[in-house]
Amino acid sequence: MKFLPLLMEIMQLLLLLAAAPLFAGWVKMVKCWSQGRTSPSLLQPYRDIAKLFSKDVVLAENASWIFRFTPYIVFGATLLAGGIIPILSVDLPLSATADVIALVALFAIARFFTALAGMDIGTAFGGMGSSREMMIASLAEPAMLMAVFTMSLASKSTSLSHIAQAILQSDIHMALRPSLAFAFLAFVMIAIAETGRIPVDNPATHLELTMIHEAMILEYSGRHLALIEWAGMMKLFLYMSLGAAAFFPWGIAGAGNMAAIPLALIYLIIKFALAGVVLVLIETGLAKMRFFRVTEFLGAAFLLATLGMLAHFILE
Amino acid sequence: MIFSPLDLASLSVLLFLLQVLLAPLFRKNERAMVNICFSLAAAASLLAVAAGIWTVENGTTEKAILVLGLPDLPFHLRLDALSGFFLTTIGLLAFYVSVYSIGYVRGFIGQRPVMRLVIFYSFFIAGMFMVVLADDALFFLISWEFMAAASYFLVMYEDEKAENKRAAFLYLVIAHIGAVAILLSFGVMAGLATDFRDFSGYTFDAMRASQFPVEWATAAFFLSFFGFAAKAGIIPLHVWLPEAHPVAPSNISALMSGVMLKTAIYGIIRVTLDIIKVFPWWWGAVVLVFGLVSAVMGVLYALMQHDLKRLLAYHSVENIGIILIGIGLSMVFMSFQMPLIAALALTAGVYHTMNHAMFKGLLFMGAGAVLHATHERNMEEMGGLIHKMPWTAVLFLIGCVSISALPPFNGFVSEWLTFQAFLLSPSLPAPILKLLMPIGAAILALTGALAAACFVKAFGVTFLGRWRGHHKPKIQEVNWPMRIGMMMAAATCLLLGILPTLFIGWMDTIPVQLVGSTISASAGTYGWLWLTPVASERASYSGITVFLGILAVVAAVYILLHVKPGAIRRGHVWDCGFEKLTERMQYNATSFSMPIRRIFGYLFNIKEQVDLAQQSAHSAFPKRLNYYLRVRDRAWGWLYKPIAEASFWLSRKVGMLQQGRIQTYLIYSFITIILLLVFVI
Amino acid sequence: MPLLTLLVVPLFAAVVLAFVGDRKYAPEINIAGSAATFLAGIALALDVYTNGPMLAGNKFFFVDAFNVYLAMLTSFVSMTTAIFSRRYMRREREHGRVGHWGMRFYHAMFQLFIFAMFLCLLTNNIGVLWIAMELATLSTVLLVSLYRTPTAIEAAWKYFILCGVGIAQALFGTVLLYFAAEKVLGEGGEALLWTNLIQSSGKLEPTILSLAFVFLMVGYGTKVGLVPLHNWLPDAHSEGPTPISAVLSGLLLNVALYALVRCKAIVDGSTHTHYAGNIMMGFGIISILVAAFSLLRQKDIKRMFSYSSIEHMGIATFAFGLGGPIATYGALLHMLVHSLAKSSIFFTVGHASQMHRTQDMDKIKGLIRGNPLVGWGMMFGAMAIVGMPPFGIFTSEFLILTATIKDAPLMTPFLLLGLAVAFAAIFRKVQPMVAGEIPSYQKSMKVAHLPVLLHMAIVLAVGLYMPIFLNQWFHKAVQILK
Amino acid sequence: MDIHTTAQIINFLAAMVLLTAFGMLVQRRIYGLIHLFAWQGLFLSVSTAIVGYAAGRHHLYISSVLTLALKVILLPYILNALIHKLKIRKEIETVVNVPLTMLIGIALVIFSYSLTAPVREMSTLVTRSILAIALATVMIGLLMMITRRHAVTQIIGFLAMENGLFFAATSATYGMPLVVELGVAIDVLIAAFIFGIFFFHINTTFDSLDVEQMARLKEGE
Repeated sequence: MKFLPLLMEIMQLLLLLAAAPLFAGWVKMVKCWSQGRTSPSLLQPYRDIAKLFSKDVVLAENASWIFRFTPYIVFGATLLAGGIIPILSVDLPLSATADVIALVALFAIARFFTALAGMDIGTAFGGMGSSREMMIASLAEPAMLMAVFTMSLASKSTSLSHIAQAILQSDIHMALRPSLAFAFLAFVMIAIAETGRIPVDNPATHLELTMIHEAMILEYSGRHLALIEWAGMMKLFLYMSLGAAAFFPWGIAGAGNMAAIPLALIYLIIKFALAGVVLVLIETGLAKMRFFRVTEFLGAAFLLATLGMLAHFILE
Repeated sequence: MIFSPLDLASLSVLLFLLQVLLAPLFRKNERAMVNICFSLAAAASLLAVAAGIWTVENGTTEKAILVLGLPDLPFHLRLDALSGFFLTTIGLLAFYVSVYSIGYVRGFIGQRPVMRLVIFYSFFIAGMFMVVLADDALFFLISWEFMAAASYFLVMYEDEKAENKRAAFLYLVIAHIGAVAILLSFGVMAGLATDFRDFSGYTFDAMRASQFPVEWATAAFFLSFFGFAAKAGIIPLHVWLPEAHPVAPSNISALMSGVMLKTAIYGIIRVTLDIIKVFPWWWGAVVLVFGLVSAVMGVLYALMQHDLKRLLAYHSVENIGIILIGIGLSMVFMSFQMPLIAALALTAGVYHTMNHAMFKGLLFMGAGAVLHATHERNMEEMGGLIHKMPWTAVLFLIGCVSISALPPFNGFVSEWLTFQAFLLSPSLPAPILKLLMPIGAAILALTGALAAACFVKAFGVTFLGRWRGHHKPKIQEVNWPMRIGMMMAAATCLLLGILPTLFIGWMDTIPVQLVGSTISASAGTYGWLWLTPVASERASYSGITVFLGILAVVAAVYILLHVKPGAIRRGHVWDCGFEKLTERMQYNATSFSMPIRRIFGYLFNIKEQVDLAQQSAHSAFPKRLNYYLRVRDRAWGWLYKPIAEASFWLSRKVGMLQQGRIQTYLIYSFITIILLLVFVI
Repeated sequence: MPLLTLLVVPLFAAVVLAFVGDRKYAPEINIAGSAATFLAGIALALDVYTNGPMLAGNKFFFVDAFNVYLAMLTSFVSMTTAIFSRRYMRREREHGRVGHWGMRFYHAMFQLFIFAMFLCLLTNNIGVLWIAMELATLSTVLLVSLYRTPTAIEAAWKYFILCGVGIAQALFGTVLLYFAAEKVLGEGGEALLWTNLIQSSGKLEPTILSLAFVFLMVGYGTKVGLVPLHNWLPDAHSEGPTPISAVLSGLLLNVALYALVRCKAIVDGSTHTHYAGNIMMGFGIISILVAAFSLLRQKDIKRMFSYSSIEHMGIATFAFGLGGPIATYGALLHMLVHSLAKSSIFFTVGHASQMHRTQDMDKIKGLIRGNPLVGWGMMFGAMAIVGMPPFGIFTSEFLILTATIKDAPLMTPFLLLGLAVAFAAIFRKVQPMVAGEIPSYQKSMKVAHLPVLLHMAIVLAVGLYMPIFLNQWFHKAVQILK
Repeated sequence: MDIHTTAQIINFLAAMVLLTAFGMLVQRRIYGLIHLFAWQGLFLSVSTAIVGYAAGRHHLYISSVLTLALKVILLPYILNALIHKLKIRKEIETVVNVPLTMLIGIALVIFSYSLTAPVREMSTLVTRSILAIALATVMIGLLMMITRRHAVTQIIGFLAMENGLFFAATSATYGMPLVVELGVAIDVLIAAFIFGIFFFHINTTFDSLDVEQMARLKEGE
């Protein structure tokens, strides 16, 4: 195996690990500004994680190994996903490991085990969280697939690197396809649902009746909680870069030119800064919706993706 | 070579049939009977597996003619790649289940005669082998019904229970009606093949040789599809399945759901892609639609269940649907002369056949283990078994992950391949298909996600949390043979998940023989590590990398975090400051599936009522609250009840004919004569 | 001269038994007689198998592939029935349902009945055929009323009157046949010989023959038990002693159908149309449907299985009517396997109803636990009768159905409906009887194993491996009936 | 005598047979029935004899004698004896009213005539027209069995049918082979004994010979 791509891979993974909390911090910061509050520093997430790592673990009395190992599995699956999505460069040894569909499935593993962990402690909350989480996921899945389908229509491929490459190599018209626009909108809505942001879920709340993701991990503490939180941030980051790779791949280094990396980094920072702002705008603009409204939300996403697909066949 | 694969297969069938002589020898010592007979069964299954693997590997086609049957229509045997594959699938699961049964059937000794179970078990497997080996209509149907009858007796095994009787009866009736439909379809084809001059038309070879006019071929196809659908439990012919699987002994449910349903898949492939070969695209569309409906409805019904085995049974409906999706796709592509994509879809379908056999077998064995340990099928009573039965828990979990189509296990690979086939649908010439196919893909995605939800529920409610039941039985881990059987199945699930390229390379003789193309050439281009169905830049997946990747990260992180020993304290769960959190407050199966029930409620026939018994001082705080929920299959009210009522109504009317007065009877003869005479003139 | 033995032995046995009466060893004599008959039957079969069809007693007797297997079947089933009735009738005697005269009468008439059927099968003269058929009816009428209960007498009376009327029509048909034949063959016995008729059937007057066939159809159809002429059949079967039900279902119906088919061959030869065939198909399909739906509402076990006999006779009639090599082959096979399976079912039914002292199916339970032979026997018998492989009936129905699709596709839905309903109806009742715990009132008793085992074994064997000689005969018969 | 007069006589007898048949159809009194039956048998045997003489089929004499013995003497005697034994002298009523029955009877005659018309054309026998009468008799016998509800009358109807058949067998065709006719006669004899036994059984179990009571075995509720 060539040395360069391997290096790229490692860099990318490190970047992921390092930048995910930063991005989370940035989002939080922008949010505070938008709500006119003084924000914690950008580095606050690092501090939280560090603090959690240093704490002891308290397990519920009948928690089984599932509960204990879920954080590692979640973390592992998310990190592996990070090795597949082209963040800096399309030329990654791992990129062939999974196409978009398999990538989504990687997140599904994480979700599956989180949900199990929620059931493991045997409280009402855990079960409630798992049940709701799985429901939302099941509704998000078809929309996601439809979006992927539409993406792949343009670039005859479902492997992210190739999608990105296809868009990079083609002229600007490719990016302006109506189908891709629809698909992108759908993707954003799905990403919001998957990463548990407002209006679907509110990561900041611990209000019993509204929380979903938090309900599942309610019993976690210490390093377990740290891993889960970290993985969550990585997931958010990855969805952002997934969108970036699939719809705005500009700046991502093509195959084998090391030189493009710094440029790619700069692009990345700009993209994510903007992404954060957009995310905050959405979150502050919308209110957390009632649970059974999520159906409509995700239905809309599915509709958009389908429209994109139709648009491809009809308009392009 | 002394032995040919067909000899091996026949030998194994013979061994199974001979059990009927062997078992009675140990009537006195039932334990010995169980050990010996099931060990023999395991050995015989391995023979079949060997024959199957061998055949598929070389893509050979072997024929033989027995002396049995009608002198003009002796039984024909044929072992080609397709038969070989199903032989392997059935044999493999039969092997695991036989090992498992050694332990499982022990539980019956002393309670009820075991001999019946042993004998019909062997007949059942023999019947399935014969079905895939048969090469003429007569022998096929004989084996088909033989299999059905054997499994009927197995469902009837605990024959004093009303539910068993009901289920068995329903099962047999539907199976038989299906069989008659298949018979008719063979009749049509045989008739066209030789115009009934003699018996030669009944051999599949004669049917293969002849070209059918499209309207007759359509009739034949729909008859046989109906028949096989009845066996495969495709909606709306699925109703027998959730009745029969739960009440049968678990090793039997494992076989029935794991492989018996697959014989129907075999039949569909055999009739469409092998015998009829040329057909309009909308046949494939029909199969596809039925597949989609069964898949999504199956999983939704499964979500509503709280009987563990019933839940699994409905998942069989779902997975059969997924298999049919693959086959339907390949039929569509085939009819448009796109052999490569057809091969991809067919591979996906067949691959999923093998996968489903493995993980569904594993899951039913697991359910059997639970049943064996707790004597409880109702999940609402269970919980926390992971502490009491750690082995079973792990193995069952593997099954759950596989069936939920999560990498790196096998379920994901086949579904992923199906998705790839879907993604290639834009290349179809028919525009309507172009627009509709993606919807199908979306439905498949929904199915997969719901399945995951359902198995979070199944595993979570059964094994996690705390025991919900009022009485606390003495639960212990099951015996070793059962564990070993499950372990082997689980290992197969993993291997099929992480080494897809090898498997596809092995089975590529099937698409070669049936659709005249193969994907293994392209699938293996990147080397065995990467699965690239069509082209590497199109899509790729590497199960083993996912597996090792996750494993590596988990290991690394775990070690990193445990360099300095961090103490783990056990503490009470947070009860929101409201004391005495009881087991009954946990989420259970019903509450877990509530959101989905709410969303898809209109698909079921739901009766739900809440009554606040014993009002206390304040109406907001009732002392107790009774919640009653009944979720019914709509198929009953819409299809089966009307049919039953109609036939009873008719029989009442017919009964009027015979009302006892002899004069009336004489009038009948009188009128008959007059009418006939008039008819003559 | 096996042929003569075949006829003489039963007659002789009848006389002997009439004198022996209710002695202890009467059943054994009965068995011995039937056994001798059976040996004669085998001898005859071998004879015919080696030397081909034969005419005897200056053309009075005629044996060819068609009737030889029926003769062999008849001799076999009568033997097994005799074996079965030994234990069974003894039981009845102990229960006091039959008196001393009853026993005498039973044995004598049983043998007379067998004789009548052999006469039917072996004679070459269609007039004698008719006489023998009437004799068979008359000899069984009083057996049906053996128990002297009101219902039994009613059943016998209906049997007597309806079959009498029917058979009278058949005689009229025969007369018409003669009327047509004597112009061609000259008056006298020659004109009634089947062999002559079939040879010169081409010259016979079609209009008369088609007229004759109507009467023959109604006449023999009544004995075959075709709807709407069937009403005597369930009553007679359910009220008579079980061995008689067994031979009625297993043999008499076959013989009647045999007579009908012989006549059809002549008529076809003359008319050269499918007219006779159509009539038979019509009767067949109606019988199947009506019987199937009547099956659904049965409570009495023997009644239910007699309806299933109607259904199966309908199938065979339909197949003969359909014609064509495969359908006819199937029909011949069907006659064989149905009679074996049905009589063995009646054996088990007899034991079951004796064990419970009732024929009400809701009261019969737990047979497998109570008496495995009876339980499994009934289970497998039912499976065979509804056409589950690997039993022979499946093979015949397979051939018939597939042939139907080709020649009369429009009939298949009805055929299918009938078969499906019959299947469900029979299993709905049989399953609860064989399954479950033993009820308190069930008495264990000694049962006759041999008949059931033999019959089921043969039905199974035929399903899996058809003997060469049978196959050859069937093919020959197909040629004859073409 | 020449062929024409024979034909005349035979046709006349045939007419008488038919007449008696109608008579039985409407005769209410049981004795009257038996007498009519005897008369019918007489006509039958006479015509048989004449046919035998005219056509020179001498075995027909035997059958005519048989008929005489059986249908004119023995059966009526048995019936009488039974009626005495079972003490049933009272007059018995028909189910369907007389005119209607008559009309149906007429219709049957017409029907059987039209039915046998083609056969008549083909036949060369002088007695060919008998066939229609015979068929009519058979049908009327059946009709009688349908309309009557008394066991004895049903049996008489049955025997009347038998007469019609015999008529066809002997007269319409110049006689069936003897063996057949003997067989038929024997069967009728056995039948006679059997219904004799039956009368006793029925009478003892249902203490009347009304067949209406025998309607327990049925399907429809």
